[in-house]
Amino acid sequence: MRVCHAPEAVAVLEIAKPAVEFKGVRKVFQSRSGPLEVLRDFSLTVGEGEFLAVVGPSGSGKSTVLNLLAGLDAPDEGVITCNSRFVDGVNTDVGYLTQHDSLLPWRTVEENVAVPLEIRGVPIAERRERVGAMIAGVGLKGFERHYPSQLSGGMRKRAMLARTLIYDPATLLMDEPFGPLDAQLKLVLQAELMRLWSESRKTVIFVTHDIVEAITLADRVVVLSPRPSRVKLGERIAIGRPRSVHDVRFAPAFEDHYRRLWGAIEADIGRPQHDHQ
Amino acid sequence: MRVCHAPEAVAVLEIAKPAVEFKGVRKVFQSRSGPLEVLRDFSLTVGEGEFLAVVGPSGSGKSTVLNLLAGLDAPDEGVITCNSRFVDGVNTDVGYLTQHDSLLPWRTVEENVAVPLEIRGVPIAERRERVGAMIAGVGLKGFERHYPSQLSGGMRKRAMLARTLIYDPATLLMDEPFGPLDAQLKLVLQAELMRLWSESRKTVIFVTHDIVEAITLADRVVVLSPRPSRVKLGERIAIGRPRSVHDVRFAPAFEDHYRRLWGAIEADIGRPQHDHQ
Amino acid sequence: QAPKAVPLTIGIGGYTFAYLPLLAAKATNILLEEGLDVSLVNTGSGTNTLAAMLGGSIEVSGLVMSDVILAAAKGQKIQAFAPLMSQYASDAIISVSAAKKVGIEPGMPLKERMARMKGLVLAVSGRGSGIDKLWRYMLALGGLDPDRDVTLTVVKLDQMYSALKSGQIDGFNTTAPANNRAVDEGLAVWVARPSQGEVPGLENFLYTALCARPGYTADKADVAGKLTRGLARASQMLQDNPKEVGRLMQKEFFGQTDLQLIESAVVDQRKTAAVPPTLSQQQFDQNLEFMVRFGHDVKGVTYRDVIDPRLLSA
Amino acid sequence: MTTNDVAAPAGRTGFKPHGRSWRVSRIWVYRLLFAVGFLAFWQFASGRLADPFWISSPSAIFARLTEWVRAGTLQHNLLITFKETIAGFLMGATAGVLAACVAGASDTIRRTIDPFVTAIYGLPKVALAPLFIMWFGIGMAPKIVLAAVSVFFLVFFSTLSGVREVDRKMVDALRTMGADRLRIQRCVILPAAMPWIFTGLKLGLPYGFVGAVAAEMMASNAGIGFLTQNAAGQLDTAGVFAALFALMVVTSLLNEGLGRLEAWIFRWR
Amino acid sequence: MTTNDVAAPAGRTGFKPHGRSWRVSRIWVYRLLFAVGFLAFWQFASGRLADPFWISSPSAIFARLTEWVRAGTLQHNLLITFKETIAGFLMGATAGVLAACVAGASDTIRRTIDPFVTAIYGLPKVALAPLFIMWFGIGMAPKIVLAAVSVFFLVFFSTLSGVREVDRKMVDALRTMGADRLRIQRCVILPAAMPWIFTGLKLGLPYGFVGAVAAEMMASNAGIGFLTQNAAGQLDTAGVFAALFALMVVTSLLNEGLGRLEAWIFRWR
Ligand SMILES: Nc1ncnc2c1ncn2[C@@H]1O[C@H](COP(=O)(O)OP(=O)(O)OP(=O)(O)O)[C@@H](O)[C@H]1O
Ligand SMILES: Nc1ncnc2c1ncn2[C@@H]1O[C@H](COP(=O)(O)OP(=O)(O)OP(=O)(O)O)[C@@H](O)[C@H]1O
Ligand SMILES: [Mg+2]
Ligand SMILES: [Mg+2]
Repeated sequence: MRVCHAPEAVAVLEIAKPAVEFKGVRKVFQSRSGPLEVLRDFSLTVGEGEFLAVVGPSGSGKSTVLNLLAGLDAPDEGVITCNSRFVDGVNTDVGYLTQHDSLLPWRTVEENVAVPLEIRGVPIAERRERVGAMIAGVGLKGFERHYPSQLSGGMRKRAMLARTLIYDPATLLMDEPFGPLDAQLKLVLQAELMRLWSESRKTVIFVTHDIVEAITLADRVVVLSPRPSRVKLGERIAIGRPRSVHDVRFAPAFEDHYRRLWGAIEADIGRPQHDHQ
Repeated sequence: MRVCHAPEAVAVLEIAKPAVEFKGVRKVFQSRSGPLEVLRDFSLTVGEGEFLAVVGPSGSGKSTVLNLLAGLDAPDEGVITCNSRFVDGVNTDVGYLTQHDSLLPWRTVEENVAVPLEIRGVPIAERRERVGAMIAGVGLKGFERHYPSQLSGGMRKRAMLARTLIYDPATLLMDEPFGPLDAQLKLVLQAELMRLWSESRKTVIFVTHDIVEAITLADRVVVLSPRPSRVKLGERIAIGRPRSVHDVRFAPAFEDHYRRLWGAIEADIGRPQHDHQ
Repeated sequence: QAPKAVPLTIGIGGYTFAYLPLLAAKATNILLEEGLDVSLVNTGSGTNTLAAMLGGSIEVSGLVMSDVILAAAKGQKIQAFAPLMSQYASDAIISVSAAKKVGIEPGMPLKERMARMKGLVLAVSGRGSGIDKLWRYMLALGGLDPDRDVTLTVVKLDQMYSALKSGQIDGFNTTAPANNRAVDEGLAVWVARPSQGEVPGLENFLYTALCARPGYTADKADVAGKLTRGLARASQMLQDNPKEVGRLMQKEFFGQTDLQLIESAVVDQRKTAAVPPTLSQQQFDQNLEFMVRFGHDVKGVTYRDVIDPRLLSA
Repeated sequence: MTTNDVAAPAGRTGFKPHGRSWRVSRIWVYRLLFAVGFLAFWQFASGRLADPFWISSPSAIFARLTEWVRAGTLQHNLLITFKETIAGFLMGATAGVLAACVAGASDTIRRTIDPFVTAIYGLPKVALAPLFIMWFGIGMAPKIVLAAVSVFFLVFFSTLSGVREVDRKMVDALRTMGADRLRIQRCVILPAAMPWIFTGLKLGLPYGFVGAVAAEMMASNAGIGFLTQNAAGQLDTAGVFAALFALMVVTSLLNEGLGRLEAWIFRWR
Repeated sequence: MTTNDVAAPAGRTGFKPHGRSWRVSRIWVYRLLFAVGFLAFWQFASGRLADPFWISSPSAIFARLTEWVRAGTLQHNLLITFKETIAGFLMGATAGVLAACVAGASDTIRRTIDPFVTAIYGLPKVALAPLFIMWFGIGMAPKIVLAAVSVFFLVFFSTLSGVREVDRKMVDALRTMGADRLRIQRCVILPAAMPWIFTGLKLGLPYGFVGAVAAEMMASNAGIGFLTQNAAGQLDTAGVFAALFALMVVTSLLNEGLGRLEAWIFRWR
């Protein structure tokens, strides 16, 4: 394992039991303008129960990392393990809130949210109750019987959030779940997520473009470099828990974290645009 | 015109020539759980060349307002004018960057961006040149020949941005154009948008969830109330131009604006969830 | 000789012995010798042949006389100018097992045979078709009521043999060689043979003829004359040398059928060919009467309407 | 918005009170106008522009229909064809959807069998008449089979296309949730392929009738094909058209019904 | 990823070097196995399980084919049917797509004409044989027309469904940019309806052959339909199957070609 370039190597040592591991992963996409190398020698370890936030330039490969972990795509080189099993097919250990819309358009909100419970064969009464609670939790009460096409962009994302959380998987992958939400609602849902996480201590990988959000929620924030992507910075967040989503930004360490992360991102200015080989 | 509830009434008086006007607009959607009133007695005036930012809770009706103005949907009551014409069909005066993805999946990025020029019959040589420049402007150089399915979420949004800007319409409607972009790129594109706008002084209506972004870019920020939606606050931004996207947040008025806007948004906490009539 | 040959397309309703002299004339090259390069087009049914003629895509066709009369009754102008068959060349067969069941034996008189047909399933090509009429006519001879004593079921002409072979029907009547084949193969036995003149009232029946639009014989006297002559020669040859004609026909039209079968069928059916060629008023009346008897509204049709005998009298 | 009118200002009609029912009745007015115009032209042309022997005339056809209805002939024969077709349709459509789901589940299976299925689909069924008669006799069975076969292929190929067009993202979403093959079929693939299935059904139903009628023309004692065949044999064009007209009405009504069912199923749009 | 294999671990195969070509040849192996198995069973069954009179046998069919190829009969007749069908297919498909675009452009037009088009589509064409023959004669024309008609409806209804299924959002996006009807058709509706159009074409091509052959069976002196009819008239099952087999091969090959074209057009996936 080549850890020399990975600033989170230190962190790795502290982690007792890794839940997710990427080792030397390479991913190349083919396109009309030639192959595009997205990940090269990409390594990342996430401990069990760790809340990891991933930030990085647009198009750097964040969603690709999650897709690989979910087993929806296969790496060209390297191995990926999740909960001590190699990922080489669809990984049903994870709950994946994708960046794109994946609600079933012919099902109402409540029917969509109920899907994972149906799959698990949860009895209908319990299902109804849990679905109702979860929908209320993401602020969609009153929209249970709306179809996705009758929701706003933010509401659709919230319905997906409800569907992912109700599922209660060991590992949560979330790709910009709060992107299209207003500042106020974002805080509410961040708080809700924090509460759920601290109750169950799931492993969470959380992609976001909002550095404040990353610091607020995560145990560790990794910054991806531009393509071909690797972990450029691994920042362990030294803010104690429980945290309040409103007050994190006033924590003494916040300013430091923010500046370091921002610096890592900003350094990519003038990053190469031509990277087809 | 009932302006008594509209705090921007004062602002209206200052505006010489309104480019866009909503007067007493009502919009009700039908759904399985009954009618849903999204806009009620909604009035808004945007001056010619004004940069208006719209913020508001998720599901409050921001996208609905833009759809009505673009003529893609019809109000149940009230009138909408755009550049002195009633909107009662598709409004081809506007360039509309929608919240949802509307790229043509069978066209490459460059072919997608070229669509508006094709429609206008721009000669092929000029078209190619302008498309190339625009694609570079949004940082998609090297991806000209990629299909939308081969782009990341943020890259798709940027392609849409390029397509909307190249079109050069009198009025620009933008629904969260920078939502799925990293902080750094967001600044770059904000600066680019500012530059374009100050050159041409188009009328812009810009929906965002990012209050900082709203203050950075806009002449005026309106906050929508929860459903049924109306303009709750119209905040004229007292920061001089030209502005630098990096420095706006250090402008003396920034803090004030931010606090007032945040206050208006936060007041909606515990907003009604059940609003089917 | 070949370069002088006039091309001519003739429509027929199928490669069956209903057009025996025509098939013979073509197969024996008699028509070519007369200076006609004839090609036959199978339209599958009389209606289709009529349609092709009235639409103008063919000028001459072989038709069943009753179709011509029916068309005339409906205002279509078509005239027969040369006879093909002057026997009702549709012979009835029933399967061997059916014959055993009802006790029909070869030696029995026709009436007796018909009387024993009770309870059988017999194929017709359509209600009111020639086959239907023939069954009804013959069954009536045996004192049966066709609507109650037997089941007349519609089966497409070219599927009758298959239907019989697979046991779906007990019998059918049609032109050779399908019925000859069934008999030769031991599948079926004859129950009535109008072609051999054994059915009273149907002797010397003008069954099929070559037809064209009125005036054809005047406008294309040359071609029509050659045709008529050729057919007469072929009919004669059928009488004189049926085996040879059968051999040539097998080569030309029935390449996949047993030579023996075709030869014997030709021998069997040769008497049906119109020798000497006549299109008489009496033959017409017989046709008309046969149709009227089965309720066709053809009373207004006259001999002159449907028959142009000028080439024959010449 | 149920409209697909590209040019009309979007939506507005859809929001008017009673917009839909007015729209519906307007459509019926147009249809009536169209039908009346067509029939009037036909009646005019008959005897003037073309020989009624070939094209008959609406009045003659109507007379024949009345006669048949009085005598009960039409009802009797139509009902028989209807029963045969519906039985065939149900069998063929069910088999088509199921087979498409199976074939669509694996690219290998699909691509292996594709040329064979296409080849059989492209066989002129009339040419196989002897086989049909031998295997299925001359009763209702061959008609039902031919109707079923005609429906099967159209539904099969349409559904298969639908299954192939399903958005992978939705399938992937359910797979990560641990859904098995069957549930994905039921929850994603079938609903997503619904527009395709309906296209298949709407293509298949009329061809089911065509199949049944063709089989009736081959060998039968009753049914629309039998009526047609009889009328054709007697050069009775009015009879042929009357039988076909009755068939057309039934086909159109059933397809309209399918359209309604589709609209109801797609109420989520 | 060209796979639609729901169960296979997504993608991985697609990324292997030479994955595709290996995949392709594997498919051909399966197809060959399938064909050989089927023929072997047929050969075995013939004479043992069923009378060769009904089902003939692969060896007899092969013998007949060789004979025909030697004599040039097969090439001659196949070429004629092929020409007729291709001409009909091109006409029918073009007309179908265009008509669907027109009908799909307005909900009112579509819903007005829908029952009439369905009714005509559902007519058994055989019943109209006399009309076809009268109007179009007995040459190539009626075959081309019947092929075109058969193709037309399938392409029309498929394309129409596709046009109706087009994502409104893309249409709206282009409309706000000031695109006119024609450009929207060209840039959005046609590409979006492409999978539907291809389904229509793939459904239509074999039916074009069926139509041409049916017309040949009605009246002709050349073509596969003629061969079939001729053989059927002589109860020559091997001849019928030989003619149909040649037809099936051509149909399958052409449809395989259409599939390739489709894959090329959909390379953006
Ligand atoms: N199917 C594909 N074919 C070709 N290239 C692809 C494909 N999917 C993704 N890419 C490329 O891979 C790169 C990384 O994509 P990815 O979606 O992982 O980015 P991201 O980090 O999630 O970006 P964003 O923040 O914009 O969502 C992009 O440059 C994209 O163009
Ligand atoms: N077609 C529709 N049918 C029924 N309800 C609809 C429809 N479109 C939108 N709505 C409802 O209208 C409300 C406003 O939607 P809109 O998309 O305008 O919200 P928004 O302010 O853009 O929200 P977001 O920030 O989440 O995008 C939502 O509550 C949504 O449920
Ligand atoms: Mg992404
Ligand atoms: Mg919105």
